Amino acid sequence: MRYLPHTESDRRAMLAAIGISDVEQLFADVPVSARQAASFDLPAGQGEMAVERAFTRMAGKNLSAGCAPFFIGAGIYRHHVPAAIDQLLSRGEFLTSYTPYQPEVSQGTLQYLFEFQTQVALLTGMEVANASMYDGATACAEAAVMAARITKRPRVLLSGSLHPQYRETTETFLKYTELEAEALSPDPLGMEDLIGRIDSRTACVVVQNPGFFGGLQDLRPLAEACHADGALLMVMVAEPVSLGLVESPGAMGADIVVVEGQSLGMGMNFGGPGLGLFATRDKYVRQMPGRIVGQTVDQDGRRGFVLTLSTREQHIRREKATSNICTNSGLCALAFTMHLTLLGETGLARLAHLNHALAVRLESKLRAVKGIKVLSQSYFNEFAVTFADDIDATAIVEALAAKGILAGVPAARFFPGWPELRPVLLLAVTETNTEADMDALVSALNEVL
Amino acid sequence: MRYLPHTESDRRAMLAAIGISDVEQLFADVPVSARQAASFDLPAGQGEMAVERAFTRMAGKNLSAGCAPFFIGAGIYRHHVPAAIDQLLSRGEFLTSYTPYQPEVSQGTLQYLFEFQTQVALLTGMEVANASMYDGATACAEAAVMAARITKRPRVLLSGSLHPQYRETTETFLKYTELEAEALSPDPLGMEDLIGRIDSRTACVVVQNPGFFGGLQDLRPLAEACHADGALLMVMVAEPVSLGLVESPGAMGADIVVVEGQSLGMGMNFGGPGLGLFATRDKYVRQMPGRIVGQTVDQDGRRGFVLTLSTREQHIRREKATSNICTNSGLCALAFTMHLTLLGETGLARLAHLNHALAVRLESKLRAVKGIKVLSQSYFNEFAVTFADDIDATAIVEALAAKGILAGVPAARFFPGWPELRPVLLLAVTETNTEADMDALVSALNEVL
Amino acid sequence: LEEPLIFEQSSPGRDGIDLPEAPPLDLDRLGGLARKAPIGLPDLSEPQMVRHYTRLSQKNYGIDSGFYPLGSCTMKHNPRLSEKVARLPGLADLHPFQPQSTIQGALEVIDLLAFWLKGLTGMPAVAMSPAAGAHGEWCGLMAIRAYHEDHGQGHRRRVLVPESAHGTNPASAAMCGFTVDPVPANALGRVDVEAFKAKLGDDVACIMVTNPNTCGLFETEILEIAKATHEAGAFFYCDGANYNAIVGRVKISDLGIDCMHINLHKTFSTPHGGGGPGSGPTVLSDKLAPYAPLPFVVHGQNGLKLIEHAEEVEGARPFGRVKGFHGQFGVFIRALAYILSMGGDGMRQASTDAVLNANYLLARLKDVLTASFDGPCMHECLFDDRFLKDTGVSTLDFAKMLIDEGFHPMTMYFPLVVHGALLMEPTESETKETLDGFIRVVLGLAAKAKDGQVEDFKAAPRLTPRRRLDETLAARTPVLRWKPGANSAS
Amino acid sequence: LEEPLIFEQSSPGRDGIDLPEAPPLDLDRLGGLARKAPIGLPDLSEPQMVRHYTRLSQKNYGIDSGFYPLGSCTMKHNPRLSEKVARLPGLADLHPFQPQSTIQGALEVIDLLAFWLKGLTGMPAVAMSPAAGAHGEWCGLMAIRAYHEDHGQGHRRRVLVPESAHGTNPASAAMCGFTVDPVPANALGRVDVEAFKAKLGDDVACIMVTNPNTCGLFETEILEIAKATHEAGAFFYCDGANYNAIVGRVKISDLGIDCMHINLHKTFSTPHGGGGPGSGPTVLSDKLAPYAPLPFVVHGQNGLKLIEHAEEVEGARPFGRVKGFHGQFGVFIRALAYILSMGGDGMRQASTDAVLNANYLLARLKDVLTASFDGPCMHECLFDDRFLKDTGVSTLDFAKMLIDEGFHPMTMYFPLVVHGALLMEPTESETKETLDGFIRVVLGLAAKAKDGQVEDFKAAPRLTPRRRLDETLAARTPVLRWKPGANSAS
Repeated sequence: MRYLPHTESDRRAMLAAIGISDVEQLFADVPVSARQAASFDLPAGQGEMAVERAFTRMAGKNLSAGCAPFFIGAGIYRHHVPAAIDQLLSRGEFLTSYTPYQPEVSQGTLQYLFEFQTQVALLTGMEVANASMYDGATACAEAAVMAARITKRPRVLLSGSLHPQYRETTETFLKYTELEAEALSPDPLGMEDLIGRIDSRTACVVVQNPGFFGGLQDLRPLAEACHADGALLMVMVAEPVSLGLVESPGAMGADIVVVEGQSLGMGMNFGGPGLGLFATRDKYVRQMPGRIVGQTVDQDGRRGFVLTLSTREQHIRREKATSNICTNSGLCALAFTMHLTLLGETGLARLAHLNHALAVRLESKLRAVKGIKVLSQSYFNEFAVTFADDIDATAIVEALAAKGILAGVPAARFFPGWPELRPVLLLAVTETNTEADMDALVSALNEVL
Repeated sequence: MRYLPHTESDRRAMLAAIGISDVEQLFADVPVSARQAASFDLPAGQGEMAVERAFTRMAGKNLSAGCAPFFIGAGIYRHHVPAAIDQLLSRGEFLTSYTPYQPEVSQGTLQYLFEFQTQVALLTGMEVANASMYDGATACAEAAVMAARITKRPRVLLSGSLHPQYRETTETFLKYTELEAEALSPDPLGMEDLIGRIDSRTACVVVQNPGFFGGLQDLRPLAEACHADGALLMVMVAEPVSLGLVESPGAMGADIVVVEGQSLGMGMNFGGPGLGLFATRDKYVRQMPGRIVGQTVDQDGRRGFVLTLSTREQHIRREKATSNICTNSGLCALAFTMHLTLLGETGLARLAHLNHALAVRLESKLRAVKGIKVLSQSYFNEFAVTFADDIDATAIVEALAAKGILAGVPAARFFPGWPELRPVLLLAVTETNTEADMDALVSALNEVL
Repeated sequence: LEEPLIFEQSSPGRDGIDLPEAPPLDLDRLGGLARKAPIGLPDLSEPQMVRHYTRLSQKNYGIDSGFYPLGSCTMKHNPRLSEKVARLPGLADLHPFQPQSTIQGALEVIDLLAFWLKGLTGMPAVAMSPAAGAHGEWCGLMAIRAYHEDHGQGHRRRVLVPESAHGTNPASAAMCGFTVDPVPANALGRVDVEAFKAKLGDDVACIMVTNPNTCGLFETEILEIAKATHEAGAFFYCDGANYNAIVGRVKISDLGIDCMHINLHKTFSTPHGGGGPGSGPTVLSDKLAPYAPLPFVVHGQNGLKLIEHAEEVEGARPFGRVKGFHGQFGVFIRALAYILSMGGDGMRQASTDAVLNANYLLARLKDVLTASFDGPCMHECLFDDRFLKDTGVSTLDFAKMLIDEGFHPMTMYFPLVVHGALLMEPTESETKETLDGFIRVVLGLAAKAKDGQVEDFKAAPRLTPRRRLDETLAARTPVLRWKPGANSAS
Repeated sequence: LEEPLIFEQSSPGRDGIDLPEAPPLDLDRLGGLARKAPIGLPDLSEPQMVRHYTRLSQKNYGIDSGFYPLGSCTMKHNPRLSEKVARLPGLADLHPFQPQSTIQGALEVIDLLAFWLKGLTGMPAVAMSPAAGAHGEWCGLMAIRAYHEDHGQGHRRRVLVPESAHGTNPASAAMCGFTVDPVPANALGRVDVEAFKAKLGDDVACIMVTNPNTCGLFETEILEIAKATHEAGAFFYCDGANYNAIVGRVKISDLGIDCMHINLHKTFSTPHGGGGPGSGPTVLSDKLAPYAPLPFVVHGQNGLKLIEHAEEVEGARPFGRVKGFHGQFGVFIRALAYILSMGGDGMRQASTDAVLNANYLLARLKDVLTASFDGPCMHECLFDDRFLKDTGVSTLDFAKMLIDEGFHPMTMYFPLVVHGALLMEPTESETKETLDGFIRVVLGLAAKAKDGQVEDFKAAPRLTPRRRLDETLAARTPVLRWKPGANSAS
């Protein structure tokens, strides 16, 4: 077996050194009734060729995004990932290293995480960021818990602009705690009144910008209202590329910002792994969950980096820890920071501009399609449209998939109990969309409508 | 431009340091008449996405081997390359390094080449090998020249078993020298009489084993005849996997062995780059072309490796050099040695066994097809078949390609002037061929015959 | 070689990526929210970026660099085949919200991995979506709580946790509204069963046991523990961090366990990547299965079906959703590639070799280092610092000295049940020759420590890009990001 | 860290690859030639293999590791996009002998690259198949010889080659049956035109000039040279090794050149890979074009057509075939990816920046190091060892000292026309900051040498995996392979 180096003679020599004759003796502590290997009925191992064939076969059953005009977003965005990223990320020293607990042999990981933290703080307009969370959804939930801890208030108000799966994750996190989640209805038109619901029990208001239905919102009035009432404003960003063009949550008064970072560096991977970015104000840093890297000096006085502020963490605080998180998303954070390093200030602005301009272009093309109405007044690279009331967007999407076009996500997928959302469709556009893609979509829509 | 780091302000600062105002002044030595940049009419640069799309489009116009039952060989063999090889080979320290002229910072390259040389010597049954040549064809030509140099005789006898493109390359190399190439006719049945043609002007006899038409030959009588007459026996191996099962040329008395190494580690790449392996007896080492790595010690007495015996090389001997070769195929040699390291003695024997057994299996299946006759009496993983006299194997191959089957190479592709070879087809089988592939071939042949 | 921060390598206007021309910017659709100030990101070219991350990587140590006998986290060979298949466009370039007809192969990956996890553990169900071990732990506890709530046992809020547990165990319990009640260990390094039984009661929701435990020992009385737990109406949660020791040999279901998370990145060899991403699927007993979180895959009439809402399946009572989208798909592929490569037979050999290697280390080292418990151990072996007594050398010093010898240090000061712990997990990937080299060095260092060469230890490591770093300074004066002019390089 | 040879890591029976079961071995078809004795190859597992090559790589220095100002060979950034597209299965997994209808895209790659090479050089034809620069050189000379033979000028066997030429130039000429007649340089580092003209005669087949030449200088009188050559009935061969200096700015056809090889791995940035593979397409004038070797691609009625036999094309008089199959296709893809990325505009900027960088180095260093010729230089700048006079420090010592500072040494002792040459080619990939850092170190070392710290230089390098190696021993007692028991590790 190619991953197992021992030969039988190695094994015999080692058993002799241990002073036993049969390896089974090492498993003497296992209850006899649980030592029935014979009860396993599992296939035997296979060589690379066979395993590759198995995956190629499974891959062949999917319609991959590269083989279709593609307009799906709703929290996962298809961006072009430069080739250098994956090749550098695959270096064994990154790929096969552990959490950087031994800083002397982990300065690579620690330095890129320090750079990552800085980029995240800059992007979000905040003062400090951690070394990443599992994904945007769990980061969102952890942020809500953190806000409650800071304000010592129990009520978390979730905007209808929030991605429904982030909402559900947050609700689940709070389910058996002393905190309460209160979620507003889905809000494709951006009409909800959050300010009116803030009260003295409100720990935080959680909004997403751009919203789940695409809309952009000036958060300053909301931030003021939160702060006036002693609550925190927590902003979720599902598409970090938007931050190259849109005012940062920090600049609009957010207290905690979390981002799903998948858009940069990683590809879609069927939605996982993701990358949670987490940023806040300096004053809340000791309440922040997750790992943090800090700068220090070594024995010879040279700048170096270490994991720090671990007094918040589960291995020291145990049940009093601010969260149970033990891993971050190191490799995804590396992909993100590499992509952002390549883009830089100049490139991110250009990429964001390009995304927005192409979305505007698709919108204008769709306005010419009979039977479609654009719902979003403002947006970055994703917007909601609606068909006539009696039309099921899910059926439209299925019909287009049959034509080889991946045409967006029907809102009903997330809100089965909301009949008024049945005709609503979310469409995303990125730099990967060509003019030909858009024309194919428009012409297919004209056919099926 | 992403590969060019200078900003305009960098350029201005550098011009100022040089003491000029316009970069054009640096090109003052170029004749004015040749400074007409305007006469270029070439497309502008493109981003990664656009370049990737261009290649994806071109790739889409090919039928790649992975998408078809595949039986083509004739010097390039489709073997499964383990994933670790390409990923390690892509490490920048291997990929972006130069020829190891500075041994202190090139021990990686030098050590793997030393290991490679040892593997090649072992595989071929010879005493010493060099650090690789461009490919099997040029290695074959260089070996012929080397034999003439050693024997001080002009005549090179090329067997009909030799790959026709190796023969042509060798003839070209000798074309304007004082040496003569004498090539025998293509020999699908292994009937040629080489021994009878050896004379006192013969520098070497060049044979291929397995031969171009697949046949295996006991080279001992030929080696004896050569040596009796003062000529050298030079053996070409086009499929190194065969050496896991077949007696090595060295064991049969060869004086120089060259191998096309593409089969291990590299994939097909439309036939290039290849990898020439070159091995000989110790006594001829100073006549051997190409780079050689040798063991030595460093200043502190530790084992290390350097390029050595460079007194044979062009940068010292200039027109008296044994060849003009300045590069080897470093990265291809790395791929080859990595694959062979993974295989080892055990794995290479198994792989060779599997190849041969599958070829025997296809042969037995083809024997049941009406209108096909197997020509090869013996073979490793490739054999020749013939259709009826009036059938054009090229037409059969085209017809099968239209059915999505890549069915082998018609001999006529190489020997357009030999009508008796029109119905002959070469078929190769490797570990990548499944039972289903073979059955698809057989059933398609039954349809078109 | 020093490598500056990216912020110190910027020249504004440099391109690292060339983008196509965009149509003119139309601000109408931005709702007046166009960004006004620059962000402050550095501009680098592609050659700079490639060199930066190459150099950073060279300051790291991975399994590929050398022996990594960490302990408490399995650091074994990460196959490159897994990396290759995870990048097949037909698997990598898929969106989680494509119509289900276009992602049947992706659902098959999830379903096939679930088949293996169930087959190996003997458990009837598995929740696939947790993103990491601790997340899976919490997922299991949430299912337990949901079960109790659903059965009028909402008052069961106490969780029994051995003292040697990973810190995530109590933290996860707290996140479910549970209180933690520690259970002491006995002299053999196992759960003190009598003390444990005494703590059972009708307010106990579950026990959380790591098995093999954090001392590298199999809980010999596990069946007794399970029986008492079940009789008390509680569930048996097992922390699966050490599953590598028994995978393919022992079925979890045969141990009376109701629920266990599996770290795919440990047992099934997906890369740790400097701290993630991981994946922590959680196997569940029949009782707990209906409470598994959304989403999950079922076999439907038209192939596989991804269930995203409870209403779609009769009898499903999911406790909620634990993360966005459908789980760590990229990690699933890698784990499944490993599993298909190893097969049932290979996995059994792997756990056997892992345990053999650990016992070999134990046998060869225990006369010089002080073994905390008698063997046999499972996949890791535990020493404490008695052998360093009066030498002036600490566990930390000893570990740092190994770095200069080319080895990654073992886990230090964990578990807490022994003093100055050195926990070593060689894994099944290592050759006898590598272990012998390590043993030679460790014995040599022990002799050196006893020989009074304490200064050498205090100065270690010497050959690393950085020597010992001042962690106190870092925590006392946190510098958590670069700021212009504030982070000098030396 | 020491890394043993693979032969020292073997344990017979270890697997690095798992193969499917084979049917029983049938010896009938082996012609009695089954191998009898074992080969002697070592058996390693996959984890060992991955670690072995990772560790070996860590003993290497590449462009990705740091500044590599080699000179005489262009070591610029190798884009990773090129690596990615070269691995597309539709390009990589193709056999050269597939039916032509199934490889139209592959032929398009070759044809499109040829289009660019012709467009950039202004030349009407290009022979694509040479495998490297020297191979392309020989290919060009073969075409020249074939032309002369074909035109009753077979007696033209003398080739004029400047003294500063690369060693491959005379070697290639010799392989075509030519004799080499050296041409001296003038005080300005260029061809001495009068001496050159004096050597012309009706037995001269061609001249071989490197331009820019090996001193990094443009041959200012190149038009005069070309004119005289043509008037003498000879051809003008240009060694294109230094094409990087003028690509996108100067058309070769405007210089009167008949024939030039192009090192794709230099000018078009395909990886050097520790010594290859390279690729050396050779552009040809109208006169030489019919003599281009087989195979080549033409535009046919049913798309692109690969010509493998002379008879297929009227007027073709190929001098033969230079290698197996159809050229360095894998290298073609990478070069084309670079070319499409840069475009005509990017290439012009690249050569401009390459020359700017070299002149910046020259300007900043020439007051301390001794510049061999006045500027402006082209893409590389040349110094000699006069500045080290009486210091006891040699060019070699100086270069080795740079290694410990994190730089790859420049080319030393070449070209031979100056004493103790130091030839530096910074390339266009490097930032001003990197050049400034290099300049600071070089000036510091020069001061140190003049300050008499010669011992430091003699002991350099100190920080490398190996220090200076005994090349004399290697050549005097050649140990060219491992043998059991014969190659001790220290």
